[in-house]
Amino acid sequence: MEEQYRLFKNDLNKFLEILRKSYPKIIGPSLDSEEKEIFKEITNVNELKLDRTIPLKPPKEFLFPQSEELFKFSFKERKFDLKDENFFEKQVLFALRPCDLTAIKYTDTFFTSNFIDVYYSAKRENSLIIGIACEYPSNKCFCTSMGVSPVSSKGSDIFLTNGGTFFLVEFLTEKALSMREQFAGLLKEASLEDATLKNRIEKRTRSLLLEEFDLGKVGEGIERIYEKEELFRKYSDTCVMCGACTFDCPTCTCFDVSDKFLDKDSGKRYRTWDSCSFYNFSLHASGYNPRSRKVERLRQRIMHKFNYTVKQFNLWSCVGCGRCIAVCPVGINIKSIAKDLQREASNENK
Amino acid sequence: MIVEIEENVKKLLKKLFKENDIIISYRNSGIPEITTPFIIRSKNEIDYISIDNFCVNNLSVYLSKFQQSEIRMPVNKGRVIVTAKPCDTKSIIQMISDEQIDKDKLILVVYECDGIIDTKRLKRVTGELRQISVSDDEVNFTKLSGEDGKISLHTVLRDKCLEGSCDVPYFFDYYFVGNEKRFKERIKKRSRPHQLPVQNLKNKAELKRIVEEELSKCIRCNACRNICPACFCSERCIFDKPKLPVGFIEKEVNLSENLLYHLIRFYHVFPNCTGCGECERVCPQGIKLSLFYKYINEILVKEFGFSAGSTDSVRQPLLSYRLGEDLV
Amino acid sequence: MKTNNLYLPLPSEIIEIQNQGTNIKSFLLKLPEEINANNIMPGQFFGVSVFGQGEVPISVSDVFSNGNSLLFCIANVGTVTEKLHSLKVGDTVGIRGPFGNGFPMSSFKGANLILLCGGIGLAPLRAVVSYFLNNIDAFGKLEILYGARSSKDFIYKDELRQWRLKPNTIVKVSIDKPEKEWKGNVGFVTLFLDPNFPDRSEILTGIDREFKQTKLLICGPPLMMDASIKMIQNINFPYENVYLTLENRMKCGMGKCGHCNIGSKYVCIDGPVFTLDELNQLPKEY
Amino acid sequence: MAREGLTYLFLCRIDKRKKLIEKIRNKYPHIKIVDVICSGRFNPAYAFKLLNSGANGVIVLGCDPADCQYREGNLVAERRLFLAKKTLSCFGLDAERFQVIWHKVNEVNPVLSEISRFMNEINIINEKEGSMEKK
Repeated sequence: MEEQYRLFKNDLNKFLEILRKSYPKIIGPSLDSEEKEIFKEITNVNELKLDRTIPLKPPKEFLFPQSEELFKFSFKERKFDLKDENFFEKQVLFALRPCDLTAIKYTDTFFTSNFIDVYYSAKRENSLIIGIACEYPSNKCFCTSMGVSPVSSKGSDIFLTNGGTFFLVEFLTEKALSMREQFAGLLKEASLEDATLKNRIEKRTRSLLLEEFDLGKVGEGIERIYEKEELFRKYSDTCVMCGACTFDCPTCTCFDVSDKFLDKDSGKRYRTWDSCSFYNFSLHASGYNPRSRKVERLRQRIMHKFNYTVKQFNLWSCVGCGRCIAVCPVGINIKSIAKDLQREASNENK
Repeated sequence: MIVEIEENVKKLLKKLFKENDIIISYRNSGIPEITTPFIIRSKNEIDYISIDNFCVNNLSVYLSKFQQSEIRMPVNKGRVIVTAKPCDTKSIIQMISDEQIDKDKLILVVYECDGIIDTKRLKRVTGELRQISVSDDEVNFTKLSGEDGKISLHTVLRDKCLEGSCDVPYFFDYYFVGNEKRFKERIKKRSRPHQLPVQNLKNKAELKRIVEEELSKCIRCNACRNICPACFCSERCIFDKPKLPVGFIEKEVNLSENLLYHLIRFYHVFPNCTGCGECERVCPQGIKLSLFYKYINEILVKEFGFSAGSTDSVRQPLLSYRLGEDLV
Repeated sequence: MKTNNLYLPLPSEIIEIQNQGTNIKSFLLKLPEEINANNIMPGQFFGVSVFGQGEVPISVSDVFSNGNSLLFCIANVGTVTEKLHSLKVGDTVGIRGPFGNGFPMSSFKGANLILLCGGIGLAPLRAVVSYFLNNIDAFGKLEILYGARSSKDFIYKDELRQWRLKPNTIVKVSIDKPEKEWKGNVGFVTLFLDPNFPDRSEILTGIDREFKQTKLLICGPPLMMDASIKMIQNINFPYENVYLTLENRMKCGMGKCGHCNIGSKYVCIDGPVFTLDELNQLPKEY
Repeated sequence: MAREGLTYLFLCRIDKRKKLIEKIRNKYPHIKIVDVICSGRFNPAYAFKLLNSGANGVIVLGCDPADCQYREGNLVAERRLFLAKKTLSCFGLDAERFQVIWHKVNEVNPVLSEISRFMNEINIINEKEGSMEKK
């Protein structure tokens, strides 16, 4: 068990100042002008809001921005030239809950398997991830049903657990251990009963969750579940096919690439988030669209989350954060879709 | 909502439902404070209908919107039976006037609604909920931690309901009213004045700052476009066209492209916008879109004496003209 | 300009442009020296960029390693291809690739090859023909069954004439609707597989009646693929010997952008060539 | 974004307004003239896009009401362009940069004077905006 330290909350400001020396940009949960939870750059510690539910816009925008320039091209004086500046700055993603940590673990695997996405990996290597145990779930959360524990530190460099007047700090990765000396002054000895702090928080948070269900067999077992259209039709009938759920999903990584002229003979190519709910997502140039009906597009999103990525990377790409339920204009509940799939999967294997 | 209304509506729907008809209503979503729209194709599903103070969706969006969804009126062989709140009927009436719905294939079941709860406001007051129920003017809830609580319905209603814009609908096939007296005096209690759109109050620089601050939050997820009943080009929208020579905006997400997106969308829908407020409610970034629509609505009423959804006999201003108006 | 950023296209000049039937042109592009010609396999594709307009995935039609150039055949169906058609010889475009798995030519050694092409579907399969002609003794017979909408829609007309004269090579063509001075076959290209069609495939009904030594390669619009799959079921040709190349919407070519995702496979890295067995395990979304 | 962009003049029935066009071309070289067959064909989204990407101003020149070659082209356009100006001001953009001029086909001088009045107005706005940016 890595050693644990106590960082008292009134030292948090100093902790952040030390962090800022090597990571100038610190991003953490805060509130916007209308009291809505968002991730934004933290300039001083009182802006941090750790006692709220998770912000609806995930931290993915800091590793995989919504609009990102791939390269600039120019034809000046008949000479063709291509430049990719791959812009990134060292940043800390502070106080991420276990669901977002697991989401980042998935996007890491996704962006670096078979071909490496240099834009994502450059930002990722220059980001320090500080996780925090989750104590404020919403009634839409179902992380435990997706195998994520509310106190799991997997995927974070430094992990904090709230112990009332102090944070229990664990340094988990090389990146974190190499910085530990700088915090030496602030880290106090952890006491014996701190060892059980995490379990106490886990039990309490689990009791707060609205429901828990087991999705064991949905992943691997069932090959032909996509053929059962009526399973998805019940939800796709009312779905308005906007992109809110995929844009606010921490693990949705689909993007579109477009070009733009900046002036007469130079321009740039950039990529932007795309969504499988949009009609144009799979539209062929000939006008044929293999997923033109709503039920096919909703099925693609659900099956990709609960079945396809299990076969590709042996990982669910849904972390149970419940953001897609919160932002859905028509209140589609992905938990009931998952439970329908699971019921179908268990009948399938009987 | 008044309990008997839900029972009466279900009884009526069971009587009305015939082979390959479609009923559009609401059902429980599994999340305490969310009631989700529900498309019914077989009689036994009618029992799952639940009409309560969380039925916020404007169901008219399903009547004309999605060619590929097989629910668009002409595509569906049978009739479409819609349960609607009085404020939703304005959108349906405007769609009939724009010839988007075929009136004799539609059966409009309207029920008296005593206010819809604004879930953002509710969350600020009660926090995350395990269970919630509303009876008359009282909301009983249990928090996730098991702690119970009670608040008055009045404190968590939507602005729209507090402004009391639910008059008797212009046209309906069936209209369920709880009891007339109680409904009238409850509406009287809601005296919040109409919220003036910001354009009238602020000077131009201040307005420009507000618009830039709001629209730079936009993530172009199209939720406002897809939920809007007045925006019925469905999948052939100008924003779905490829870039030049036809497409108007770039896919890039920045202030100038977002501003152009909302300018063009606004200009396409404002004459038949009935102010249902769905675009502002569904925006995941919380952009206050209704400010723009309220401002132009006032101009339409002042200049052309037209307010969308009030009657299906008058065409919206952009579809008609009068000589000698010399507006320009 | 060695870089591990696979999103960066390499500049390449247009050497030659030829008209190939109604609004289809073939482009001969200079092969950038960073791309090694002999690891380009038939059935693979490149991202061809028109800077300022966008990029399109086009399967390679031929590789001329002596003149180190690449041949592409592009129909004018979208905004990028429209801009591409407006370019002239000497203009600069971008090339990225090769992507995709391509046809497993080494596993075809000793087998007969039947190429079923619909319309512009001959473009990717032409690379298979030139691979066959370069190693002619390593294979059995080659049969090119090529159908197009009308006589004006055939691409690579003079190459087709040369292939007829090559040993072990049979070429059969047909058009969808009858035309006045057209004396050849009329009807969909799948009719060549129909056992009781007079001008039917010689391999299927003569040389290899039990379909033991034959690979069937199909490329064409989705409708043609459905028709040929039905025909394959009728004559119960073994599914594992049928190779289809899919034309899904693609953007990145590296399995990242998600547009070509079908089931747990990405058409751009696990495909675009799939056997019929593999396709039957995936949802019908191609 | 600096405002030195072009001014766009959308002109209806260009064949009947040759004299006017020469006058405009030599008096205001940086006005870009675009031919639309009728002011009713002008889609306000052009104005939104041009003004949003930094154009100096947009003018729509059409025929007097009831004098339209297509009988109701400019009548339909009247409400449309009026509400387009309102849309611009509703979003905090300068509605004064979007001007509509109705005139008989053969009139030249009144049109020229109206265009020059519009150009001066634009210059005033540019200066005001220029000074505000410096603050």
